[in-house]
Amino acid sequence: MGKEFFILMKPELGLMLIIFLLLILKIWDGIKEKTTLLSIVNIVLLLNFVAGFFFNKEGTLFSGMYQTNDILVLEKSILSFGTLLISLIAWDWLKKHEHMLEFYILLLTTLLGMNFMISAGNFMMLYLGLELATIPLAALCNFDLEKLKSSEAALKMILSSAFASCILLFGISMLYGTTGTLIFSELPAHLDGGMLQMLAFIFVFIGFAFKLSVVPFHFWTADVYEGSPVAVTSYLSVISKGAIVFVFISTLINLFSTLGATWYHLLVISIVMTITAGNLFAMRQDNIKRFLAFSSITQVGYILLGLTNGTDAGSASAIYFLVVYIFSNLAAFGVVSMVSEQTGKENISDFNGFYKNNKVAGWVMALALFSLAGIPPTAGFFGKMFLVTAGAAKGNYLLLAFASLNMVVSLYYYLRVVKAIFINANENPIEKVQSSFPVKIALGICMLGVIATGFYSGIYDYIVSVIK
Amino acid sequence: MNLTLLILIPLLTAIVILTCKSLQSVRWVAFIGSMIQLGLSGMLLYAYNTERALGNTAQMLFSERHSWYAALNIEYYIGVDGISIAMILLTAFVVAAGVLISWKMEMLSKEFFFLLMLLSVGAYGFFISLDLFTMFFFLEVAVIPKFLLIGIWGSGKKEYSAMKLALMLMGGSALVLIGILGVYYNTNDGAGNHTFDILKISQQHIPISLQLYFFPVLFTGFGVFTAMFPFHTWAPDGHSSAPTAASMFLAGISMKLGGYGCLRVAMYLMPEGAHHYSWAIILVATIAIIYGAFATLMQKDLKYINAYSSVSHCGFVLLGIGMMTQTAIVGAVMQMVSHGLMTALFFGAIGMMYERTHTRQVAQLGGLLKVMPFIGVVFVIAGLCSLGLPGLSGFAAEMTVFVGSWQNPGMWHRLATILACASIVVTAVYILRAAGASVMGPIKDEHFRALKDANWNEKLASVLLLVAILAIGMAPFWLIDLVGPDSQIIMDHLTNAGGL
Amino acid sequence: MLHSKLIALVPLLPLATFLVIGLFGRKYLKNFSGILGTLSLLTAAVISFYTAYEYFFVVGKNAAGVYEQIIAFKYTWLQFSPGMSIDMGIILDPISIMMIVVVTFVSLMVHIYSMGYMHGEERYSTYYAFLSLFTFSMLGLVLASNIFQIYIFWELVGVSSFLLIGFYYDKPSAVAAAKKAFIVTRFADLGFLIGILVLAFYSGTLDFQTLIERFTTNSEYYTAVTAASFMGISALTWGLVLVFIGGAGKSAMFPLHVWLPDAMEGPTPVSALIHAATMVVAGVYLVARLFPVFALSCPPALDVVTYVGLFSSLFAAIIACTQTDIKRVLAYSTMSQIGFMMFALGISGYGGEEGLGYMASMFHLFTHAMFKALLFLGAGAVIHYVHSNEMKDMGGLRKSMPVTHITFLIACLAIAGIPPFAGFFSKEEILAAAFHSNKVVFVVAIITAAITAFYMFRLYFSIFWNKPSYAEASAGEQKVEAHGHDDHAHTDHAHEKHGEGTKTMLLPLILLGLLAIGAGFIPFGHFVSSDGKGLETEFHLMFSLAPVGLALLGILLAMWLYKRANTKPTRISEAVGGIYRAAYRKFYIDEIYLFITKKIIFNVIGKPAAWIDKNIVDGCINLSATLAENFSETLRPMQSGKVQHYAMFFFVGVLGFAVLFIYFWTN
Amino acid sequence: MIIGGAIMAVTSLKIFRAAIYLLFSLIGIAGLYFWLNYEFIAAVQIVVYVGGIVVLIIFSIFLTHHSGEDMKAPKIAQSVFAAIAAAAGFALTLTLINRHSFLVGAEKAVEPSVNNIGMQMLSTTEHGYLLPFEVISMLLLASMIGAIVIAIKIKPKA
Amino acid sequence: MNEIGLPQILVISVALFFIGVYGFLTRRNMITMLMSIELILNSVNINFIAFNKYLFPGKLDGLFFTVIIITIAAAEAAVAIAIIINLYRKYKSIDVEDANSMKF
Repeated sequence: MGKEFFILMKPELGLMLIIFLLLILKIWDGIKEKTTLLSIVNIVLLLNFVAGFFFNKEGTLFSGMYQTNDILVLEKSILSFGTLLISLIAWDWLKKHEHMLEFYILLLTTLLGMNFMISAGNFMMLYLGLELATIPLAALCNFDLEKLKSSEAALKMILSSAFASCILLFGISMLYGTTGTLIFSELPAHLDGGMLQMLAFIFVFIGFAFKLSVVPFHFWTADVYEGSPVAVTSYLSVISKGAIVFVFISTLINLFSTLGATWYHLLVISIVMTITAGNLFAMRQDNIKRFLAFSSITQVGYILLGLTNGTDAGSASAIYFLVVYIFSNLAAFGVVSMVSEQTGKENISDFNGFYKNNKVAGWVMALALFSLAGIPPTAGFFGKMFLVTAGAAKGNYLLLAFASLNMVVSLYYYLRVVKAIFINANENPIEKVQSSFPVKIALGICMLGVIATGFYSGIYDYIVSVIK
Repeated sequence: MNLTLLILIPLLTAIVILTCKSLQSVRWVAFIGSMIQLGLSGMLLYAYNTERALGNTAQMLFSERHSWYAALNIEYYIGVDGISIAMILLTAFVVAAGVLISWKMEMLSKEFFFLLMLLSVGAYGFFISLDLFTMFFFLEVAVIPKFLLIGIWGSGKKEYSAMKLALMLMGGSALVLIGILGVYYNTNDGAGNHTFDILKISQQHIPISLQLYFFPVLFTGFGVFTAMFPFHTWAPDGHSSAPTAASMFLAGISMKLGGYGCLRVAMYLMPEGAHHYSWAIILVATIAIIYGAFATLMQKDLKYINAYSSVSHCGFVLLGIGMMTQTAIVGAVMQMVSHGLMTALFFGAIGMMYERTHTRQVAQLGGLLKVMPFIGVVFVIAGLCSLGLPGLSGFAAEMTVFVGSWQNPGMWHRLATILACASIVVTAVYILRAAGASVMGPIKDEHFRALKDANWNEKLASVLLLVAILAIGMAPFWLIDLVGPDSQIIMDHLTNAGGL
Repeated sequence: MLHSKLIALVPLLPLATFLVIGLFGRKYLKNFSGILGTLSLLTAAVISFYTAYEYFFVVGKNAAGVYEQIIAFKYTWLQFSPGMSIDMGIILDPISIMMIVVVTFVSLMVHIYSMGYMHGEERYSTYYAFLSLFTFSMLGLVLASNIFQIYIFWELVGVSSFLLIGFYYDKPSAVAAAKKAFIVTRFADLGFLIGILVLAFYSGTLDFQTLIERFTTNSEYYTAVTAASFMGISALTWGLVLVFIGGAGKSAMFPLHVWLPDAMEGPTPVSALIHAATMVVAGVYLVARLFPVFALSCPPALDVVTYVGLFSSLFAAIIACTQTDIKRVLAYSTMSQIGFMMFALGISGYGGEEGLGYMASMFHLFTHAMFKALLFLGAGAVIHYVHSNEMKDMGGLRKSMPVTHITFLIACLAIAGIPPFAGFFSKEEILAAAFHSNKVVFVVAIITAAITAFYMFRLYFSIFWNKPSYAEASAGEQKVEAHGHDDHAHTDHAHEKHGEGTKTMLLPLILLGLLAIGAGFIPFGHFVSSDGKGLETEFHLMFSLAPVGLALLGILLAMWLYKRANTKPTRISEAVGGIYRAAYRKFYIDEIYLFITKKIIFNVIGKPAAWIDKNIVDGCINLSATLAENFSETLRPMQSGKVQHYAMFFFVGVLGFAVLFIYFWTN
Repeated sequence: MIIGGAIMAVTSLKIFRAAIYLLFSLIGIAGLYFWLNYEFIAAVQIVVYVGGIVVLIIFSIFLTHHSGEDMKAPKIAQSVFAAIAAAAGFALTLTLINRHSFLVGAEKAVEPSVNNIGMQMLSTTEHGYLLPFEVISMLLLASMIGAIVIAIKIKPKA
Repeated sequence: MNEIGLPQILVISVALFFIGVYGFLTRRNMITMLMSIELILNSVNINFIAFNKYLFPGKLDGLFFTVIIITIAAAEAAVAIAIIINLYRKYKSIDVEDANSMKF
């Protein structure tokens, strides 16, 4: 206990602090002015993010239930950074929302849950973190209180995730039964690859694959994304996905490394199904949020591709890609939220001739989409390339060919949107959308990231150095 | 001579363009930028020749090397040899001409010139980079601007064409990616490190069994860019829907990216594979030449005519590459340069005519030589160049290809060569048909009488290209001296690999 | 030693003129350009005469009294590979000298003539630019020291002829003719090109001297090229025959002659220069250039030359008898005469008496240039006067245009081979050579000669006699303009003022007329012969009786038929009906070609190619796209929006994975 | 009793009865815990489930149902398919379990007395479960807030 | 009744699990779906307890896990029911089949 404890658990403690602060604000109900509240919150988040880079240490707490090291801290800071961006982008929406504080409380709770999940030392914590990151999120999906779709989305979210976590739990219980331990450090020793264990392992894997919306466990994604408020959607698509990916990177891979071949094949199959289905579904979407949902599914496929590498290089490329992905996807969502905020239009066809009145926003959207499609000079190109490179390391060139040819397919639907923005004619295109200062900042940061992250190799080098 | 300037100048130009307010300033900035590029490439040529004259025998001159992504052995590694310099010159000329031709682009002019500059960045970067990854990066940089250029400023079924072009080119680059990674993971500097460095790889040896897989992939990938036979269909639609400058870029530069890649990457890094598949290359090339020529015969739209003839002419490039004799390779490179200039000029002339008459249908045009002599003459000259008239660049290039191909004594190679030669007759037929019907003959439409001849910018553009064409056509030796030694290096590499 | 700078001027002057006039002509020196061109060409002509003098009488002969080839200069233009390069050079030997003299002189004549003929043309200066371009290329061709250099100028000649034929480019027929000329010759050039490739590959050089030297002496190259064979014929034969195809194309030998008659769409002086005197003999020149190889190493190829030439001459002569457009008649006669030259080369051997044919052929080339140019210019004058090419619009012109009449008559006599006119001597030599080497050839040749006499005089009579006089004949006949320029202005100009044309038009006629008379007396054999040694050509009266007699016969027949307007010709033509019609339709060659190109090439190859491209190749690509779209369309219902369906998929997925990895894909 | 209750619970068409069956099944499970002498868990089970969740459920049923009416019967195809899938899964798992030989842990049993549990739950040393405890508290808090925010009465649209 | 060992208990729990699954897949009433979830969770609980009892009595992992699961189940139920009620206000129905405004 003591100083040690505070340093190690800094991110979580910070978050808890903020949450309680917000609670107090809520109860005391002193500040009426929304904007000030918002700015306070954002500042605190910023502090939390910045704090993530100072005095980090390795170590474990609570008899190995909680572990932390530089990578985990880095991952946590990435997540909190993404959350910060989201809260900036959501500014306009939140200003109108009467439950703004609750929104933040729930949001941060989920973030906290993710942090615990990432640095969990045994299955109990892992599961707890997962639920902590899920249940409030379901509530968040419902935050467009008077919108029907919103609550339907929440329903779908809660029911399917409950089902998924049931599967996960069953798997965990079986693992417990077959290995007799829940602690990660002890588990690999007990893994003998027996059939029941395999069953358990697959159940566990699927429990997480669901959260990653790997095909065929992805069906909830589109509906939930469409229904939820844009802020939540972006949070779902970026942060919670990212968290799970981090769990994969820092926990599961090492955990089940003894099941190497099966693990690899499992990933390969998921990749193939995910990329294919993601592309095929995204091709004909008209609602832009659904579209982005499916595109994010495809992206997950590529992330897994990077993970097949199984070495540090793979993890590094995955983390790097997530950083890029946060920038690009949030930029896209930012524009979408602006538009849907002010015009309520969410269809790709509504974006026809968008460029006419919104030069900057048009370019932001376009760049974001290019980055998602992996087109240079955006950072997305580098991200994808590194993933694919990592994926090819095992010498599975068929998989490589599959992935790189699917990039072309995905380019098709990204270009559909670009085409709508720039090319398609429209007699009454969307008027000029206004955006408040924080949103501008957020988008600016995103654009900076989208362009600079690729050329400036420092970030990637930093990640590598941390992982080493 | 700092090569990075070649990338920076267009980039800066593009950025400055974005900050410009008025149409005039945009134009002039673009113009000045392109002129600087032209000057740079000229200086580069000069510097290169002096270096060589001073006896610098390094394979690549002016090379720079900065580690970029150290963890993945990715470097920013650039340098030039004669071949790339030829390509850079070509790019500079076409860029300048393109900017001038699209002087009157009012609609979204800022974006237009911005994208043009971006394109040229891609081209320059591709030609100077010696690191596979960097090269691939620049290759893809050049794709999306094309999509937008065609999609926004194009004509006809532009959306279809733009999408098709973008997707097919991306497909090509996907194949390239596979090939590159395949090569990358099979390089080994003894210490087990992989490398993207072309020169290093050429020193090492990729296992033949793998070359047999990756060579066709890589070659086809680049082949798509240079409109190799079954994958050429993006070219006609793309060219014909694109705005004038974009067509010039497409046919003039980006089709050459492919040829250059085939030569510099596919052949040079996987010589055994090249030997093993040369018959296929030649087959495809010959089909492209003949079939492209005959398909052209049937076209009614001037741009389609030139597009299909480009397919046919790029066939010569592949033929030269596939024949694998030094002369043929030199010929291929010359053909790339010459075709680039010539087709740019052709598209330029067509564009000028279209801008005035608002039709590209051969049947509707006629007698333009009377009302707009300058444009008409340019058109005819471009046509003559494309049918290989001595004194114009096309002749020197094609003849070099033929002589080189004939040096390959295989019966099959001979047959291919003869067929290729035969295509020049067909070329004459369709060129003369087009010229005869559109610029010669009686004036079909009375409105034409009112039309104005080219204005200064268009004249300047055409003259630029004409000068280049004549410079090659009248005095090909300088180009040969430039390209010869380096193609000799490639050739030696191929021969050492055995096979012949 | 004659200095090469000077000779280099010969081709370069016209080039300079072309550039100057081409660039500034339209604007600045509109009418001055004619004079400029003429002057520069005059200089060139003077230089070439001077060169000829220098060469033949001062420096040309070496100690052994043999005219040797002099390489005036040579510059590497395009280095293919060590040893094989295109050089720009100037070779001086008897035939090249003879050619530059002919070219410069005739061209000069045409320049002068055109000043009157093309006067008031809208594109006057352009016309002169093209003329200079052509002269330049022709000179480059004849002076070429490198087979590829010849090919280069060959193409240039072709294109300038294209430009000149299509000079009245707003006349569809002219454009069509120009296209036809270019494409047909281009097709022949294909043969030439491949021939060059073959020869170059085996000889390892493109330089004439080296090439000839390697193929005639018994070198390893020679063995290689004769050893290699394709379809049982040695590579050398292939090469030479292919090269000859190129020559045949330019020289309008059967079956590649179809472009020549149509080429008459161009301005008449152009026809005189290009399609009578100079360009069309390029083929002959080419064969002559490679003659040692033909003669010494490859007789079979030479036989091909013989028979093609022979047949063409007869064939053309027959057609010529039936044509009514005077220029076409002349065109066919040209073809026929070139046929003479060809088979003369074909039957010739190398060196000494054997080489008579060679010398004769060159001689005929020389004289023919003179009188054929004269004929064309005369015809030009006539057309200029009556504004029509058709015989029926003419007749009885001898009064109204005396000079033309006389000169034309001289030319006709010359071509008919009546002594002492130029044609007589050269033709006699040819016949003699034929007589010595091959009787069949001789018989055909002599018949052809007779027919020649007949149709030439048919032409002559129906132009200048036939009707009483032009005045009433053409009363009220206002013919459609042959050329682009203004009708009335020109008619006045033609009739009232000068009668038969300006001085500039008459002067060349007279000069050429004199040459047509005198050229025959040049002891040609002393200068030009197959092996460079002087060749004494003795002349026996007895031998020449037969040809001359036959020629006279032909003339009398023509006189009987055409001197006065009457119905004999029509009656005869009806009598021979079919043949006449066939000949009149030029034996349907054009139709056949048309069928092949239009029907076969376009419909059988072109259309399918385009169709395949649009539907199959492109179809596949589009198909893949549509497939993907449809597939995604069919998949969409899976996303039914019902949680339980999702859960169902989910659960099935779980079971599937479990089964797959537990039972099937275990490691 | 457990199984029976469960089956009835998922099949009965009267939602209210279904809830009651569920109650039975849960109580049965509690009994099982007793029998395994894990009294603490049994207690928790009864308190939380029987006392909490089921009541909650029943309330919500009252809120959302005019009592006594039948629910719509599930679609035949769907239920058949689900039955097959479930059965398949059941079979699969059982076979695997039977195949699997469970290894028995050697160490001596810890007495699962309330005392022990309490000690461990709040200790941070070895076998200490303080952290999960905390986290759960956060979770409960959050879900409470969420539930309130969502379920709070908004003006029903006319 | 004869001695009940681990296998029998497992059979019960597994049966419970899949019954729950069946219920979840078939019941068209949201609340009953929730009930099925509870069933599944209970089966998991039984697993944990049983394993803990019979195999690894050394530590109380299973027991605590069960406690946690129960708590979480409560929380989940709370939120879910809140959502359901919210949805009911809009749909006037808690038939899950009706909640399909978003599809494809």
